[in-house]
Amino acid sequence: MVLGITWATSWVARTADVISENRTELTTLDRAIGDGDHGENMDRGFSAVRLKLADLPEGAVPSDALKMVATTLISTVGGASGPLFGTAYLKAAGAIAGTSELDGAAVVALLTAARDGIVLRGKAELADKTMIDAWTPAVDAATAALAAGKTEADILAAAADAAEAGAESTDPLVARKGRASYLGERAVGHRDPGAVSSALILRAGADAAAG
Amino acid sequence: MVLGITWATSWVARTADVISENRTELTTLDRAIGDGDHGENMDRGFSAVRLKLADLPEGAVPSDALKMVATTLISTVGGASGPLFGTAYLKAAGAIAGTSELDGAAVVALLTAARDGIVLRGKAELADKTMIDAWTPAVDAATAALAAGKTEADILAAAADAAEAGAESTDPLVARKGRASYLGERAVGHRDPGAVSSALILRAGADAAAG
Amino acid sequence: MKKLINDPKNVVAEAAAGFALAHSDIVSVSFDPIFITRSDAPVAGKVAIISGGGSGHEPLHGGFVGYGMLDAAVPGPVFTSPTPDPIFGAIQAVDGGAGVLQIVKNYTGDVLNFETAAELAEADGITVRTVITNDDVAVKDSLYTAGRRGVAGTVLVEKIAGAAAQRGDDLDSVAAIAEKVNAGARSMGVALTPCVVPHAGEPSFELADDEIEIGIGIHGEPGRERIQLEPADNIVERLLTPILEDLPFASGDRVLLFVNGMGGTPQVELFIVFRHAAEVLKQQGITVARSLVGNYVTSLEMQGASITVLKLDEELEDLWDAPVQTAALRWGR
Amino acid sequence: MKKLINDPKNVVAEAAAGFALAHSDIVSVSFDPIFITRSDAPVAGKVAIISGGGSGHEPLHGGFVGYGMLDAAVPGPVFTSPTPDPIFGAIQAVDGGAGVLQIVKNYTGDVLNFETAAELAEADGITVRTVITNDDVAVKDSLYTAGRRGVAGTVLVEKIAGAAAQRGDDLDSVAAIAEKVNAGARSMGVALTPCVVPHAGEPSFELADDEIEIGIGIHGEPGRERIQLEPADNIVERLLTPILEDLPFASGDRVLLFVNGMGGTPQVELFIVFRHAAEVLKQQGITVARSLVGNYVTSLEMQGASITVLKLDEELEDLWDAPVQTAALRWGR
Ligand SMILES: Nc1ncnc2c1ncn2[C@@H]1O[C@H](COP(=O)(O)OP(=O)(O)O)[C@@H](O)[C@H]1O
Ligand SMILES: Nc1ncnc2c1ncn2[C@@H]1O[C@H](COP(=O)(O)OP(=O)(O)O)[C@@H](O)[C@H]1O
Ligand SMILES: [Mg+2]
Ligand SMILES: [Mg+2]
Ligand SMILES: [Mg+2]
Ligand SMILES: [Mg+2]
Repeated sequence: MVLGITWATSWVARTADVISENRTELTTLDRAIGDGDHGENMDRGFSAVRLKLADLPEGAVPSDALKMVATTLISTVGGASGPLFGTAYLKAAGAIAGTSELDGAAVVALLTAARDGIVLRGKAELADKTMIDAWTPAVDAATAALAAGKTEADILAAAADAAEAGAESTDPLVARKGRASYLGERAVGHRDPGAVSSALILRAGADAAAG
Repeated sequence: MVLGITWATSWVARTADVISENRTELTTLDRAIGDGDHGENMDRGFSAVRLKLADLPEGAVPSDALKMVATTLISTVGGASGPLFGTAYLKAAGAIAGTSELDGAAVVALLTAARDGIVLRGKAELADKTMIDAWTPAVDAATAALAAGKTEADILAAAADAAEAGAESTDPLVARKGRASYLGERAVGHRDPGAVSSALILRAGADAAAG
Repeated sequence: MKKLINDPKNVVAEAAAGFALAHSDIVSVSFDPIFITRSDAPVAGKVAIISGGGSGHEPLHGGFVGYGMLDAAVPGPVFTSPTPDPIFGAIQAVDGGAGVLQIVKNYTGDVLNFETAAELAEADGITVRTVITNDDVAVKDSLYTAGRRGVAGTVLVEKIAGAAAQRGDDLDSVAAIAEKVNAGARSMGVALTPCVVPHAGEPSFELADDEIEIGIGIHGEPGRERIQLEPADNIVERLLTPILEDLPFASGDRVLLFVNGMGGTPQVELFIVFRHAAEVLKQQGITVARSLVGNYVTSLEMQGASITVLKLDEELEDLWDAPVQTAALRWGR
Repeated sequence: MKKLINDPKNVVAEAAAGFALAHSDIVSVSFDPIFITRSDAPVAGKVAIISGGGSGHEPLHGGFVGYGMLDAAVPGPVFTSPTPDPIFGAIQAVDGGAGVLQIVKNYTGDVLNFETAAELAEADGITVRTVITNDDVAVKDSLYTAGRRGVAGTVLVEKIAGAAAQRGDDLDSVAAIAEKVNAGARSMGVALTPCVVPHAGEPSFELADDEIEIGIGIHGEPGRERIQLEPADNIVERLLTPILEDLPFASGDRVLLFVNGMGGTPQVELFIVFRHAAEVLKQQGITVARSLVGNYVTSLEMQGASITVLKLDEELEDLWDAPVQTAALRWGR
């Protein structure tokens, strides 16, 4: 399918669904190495997003949907993940501003801008045991898939696969950012909740493209 | 044996022993229908009493020992049982003041004065589910035994038996005095801790007389 | 049992020592026997007010010793009335020649021990009056029981009587005002969890994960009835209805609404309780003219709360507003 | 989960409503978005001080809004930073023309959301300065972590900076004093039990009956190490030693000793902790010139305590003693 507003809204709607389905799991992960509210935070945000989807004007383009997600998350999530994901969607929207149909290059630009936005706000590096450990592999995989001439759907699928692997890769790490960093060695063996929610978001994007 | 100072000090010492042996049981009973401190209160008092036994002067008579118990309990036990048992021992001492060897009549006078002292302070009646339910049957049994010409030891044994039966008789009662009275019907089925400690005290007196 | 203590036997003495160090500007503490007095006691010519009872209800009573409230507090062992000696010692330490008022919560042990102390003081030539508080509507008051218990309302009696004594009222007037506050105050509490008395080491009673005790006392005694956990608003109505019916409170009344924490309940929950209690009073045309929310009369770490409603008039409002400077209640100076 | 609440979603709003009713003389509360301001805000010409963060730490921060302390507090959901909107709303409501100081506890979420709010305010022409508190010595401070957490010491920063703003200091001076207090304060805490976040419904971590967490945070995060329960005096030394070594504090120093309850710990235990902490300081030649004991920065119903030591000088002592009139901290008026 072509990645237009239908895909964008479907991505957002599917994200809202998987986040609420995984709300308890995300909170449980956060209870282990954080403060046990990540699922609640994300679900509060994306429930608000779901309500606003309907208000998107006629002729809205993907960047309009992402911008709505950004401002809604910033004003409803709170915590660390609110500003981080909010900035991610804001920068992503900027990277594809106005475009009504995204090609592979636009998809890679969108993902790259999102990741860069998170780094800009949170200053995390790879292997700090944060959501970046899902986003950076996703961006790299998407870039490679684009170079290999894959379809938009395959590019998003590659990003989702890499994000999931990236989330798993946080298990053995000691955290250097966020609450988990207070735990030192005790964070080892636990998966970073923000990396898991990031992988859920990217998988929803791929599923939306797969139709 | 004749009931002189040896008997009196042995009674007090044995009481201190059984109270500390039964401390946990008394507290458990008080937890069910009171505030869970009766064993602690009594043990605090009689531990202090035990220490003071040694200070009894040469030539002390039974009333001196009971007076010492009275003042010590009043100044160490606190709670409801402190003033009540304190007054009991004070009145008991008064009833046998100066006597060096107690005959049966003196024993009955001692027990009666103790019981009257508790009523004077606490205003409890029979079947109010208090220590009085142990003391009044004990006084009656002792009086009967005296009339039947029993020995001092048998009089004390009769009092102890009756006190134990009296303590058991509190099980089905609703309390009308003390903390247990706040529970209404919920006190039914539980034994009154003060009645149990009273029976322990009287049994110790009989054992001391039995030699 | 999990507590920040050393030897359970030393809990009261060590806490008193810490209290003395932390609040040396307001109180002095005597250790043998243990009692807490205003650092400027005795105040010549002022009626002295003392209170006390078992420990484990902090800040009651030591936290209310100071200008405009209590002259002395006598802490007994946890949940056990103090003996007459420390009470008598406190009376002697604070008597300023105008007599001493004892404010005693209605428990047999407290009543008997303060009674004995009063006898010792009278024998010593000190005039002592005693006011017994019994604001707990959870307990039926009748000739056939020990009568209603004194609970959170005791704080209001101590604050208002303390202000009367501070402004110079004589012993009879201070006692009369204390009686008036007690007569106009009604309380009832709920427990979500029991508490653990240090020397007992076990919970004072058992509660299932979905059970609460309505009409709880402040000594870990079980309450009147055990029910399933309910939304806070329902619980508030279970506590408030018997309170309002008992006095009774009526439309047009001005009241002080006091939501008291039992010790282990977070402040957000106390304000959620206060919110609905105020709502209910408003619906009934009763004006909440003064309020108090916090842990003032506790049961160690027990989770739960009590609601107290006090009928006000101009005199009581003025005395409530009068300056007070204690560790736990302070305003106006 | 056993709590005196209605719908977990409404905990913060209903508690704010109760708080507004109980303390209408001191604060006003805005509900959409939720923030608490001094009832006389904005105070023209005075530097305004705001703070905030996740709820569940009450009385922090709402209990410290009032004369001589905070101009506004912004409570987020339980243990979750508020979003920029209510923070921005609070800034606009209290700005008196002399600029606004944000006192923010060092948690990524709080820092990022207050940062965004400050950007919005600056765009609106309001000068905003931010001071990040990070007094928790349990967390190693390094470039490779989010840095030390802001915990109980935050109350001392708010009181002292609040007094500086109240006496008329300008924004830079108030910010400098806040930085100075934060720089001189060190804290560490212990948990005996976890807490239960209402919307999670389960304990934030598990602790065996004989285990305690040393170096606990205030959001139900686990601490640095888990050890067997010990006598209070040993625990006090475990907390105090790293505190004293970190600054370091030295013989001859004058300090404020603050023993903070985590919410579910009875007052007697806090004073037992204070007693030994004061003893240890005395042995080291450090003078406890001021003290504070109570539940000020809590973690819902968590049982435990934290110790904070603040290095004092004449200016800080004067500002500490200056009048304050808030729901949770009040003296001098
Ligand atoms: N500096 C940072 N950079 C990137 N991601 C971060 C950073 N700090 C925290 N995170 C992410 O935020 C997640 C926690 O989000 P959440 O629980 O909603 O917020 P909070 O920690 O405030 O409760 C972590 O799992 C981590 O992935
Ligand atoms: N008015 C009374 N008359 C006689 N005995 C009483 C009275 N009130 C209480 N008691 C006795 O005191 C006992 C409780 O003693 P204790 O637990 O030591 O004191 P407290 O109730 O103050 O904790 C009860 O079991 C009962 O036997
Ligand atoms: Mg979290
Ligand atoms: Mg008892
Ligand atoms: Mg008792
Ligand atoms: Mg959080």
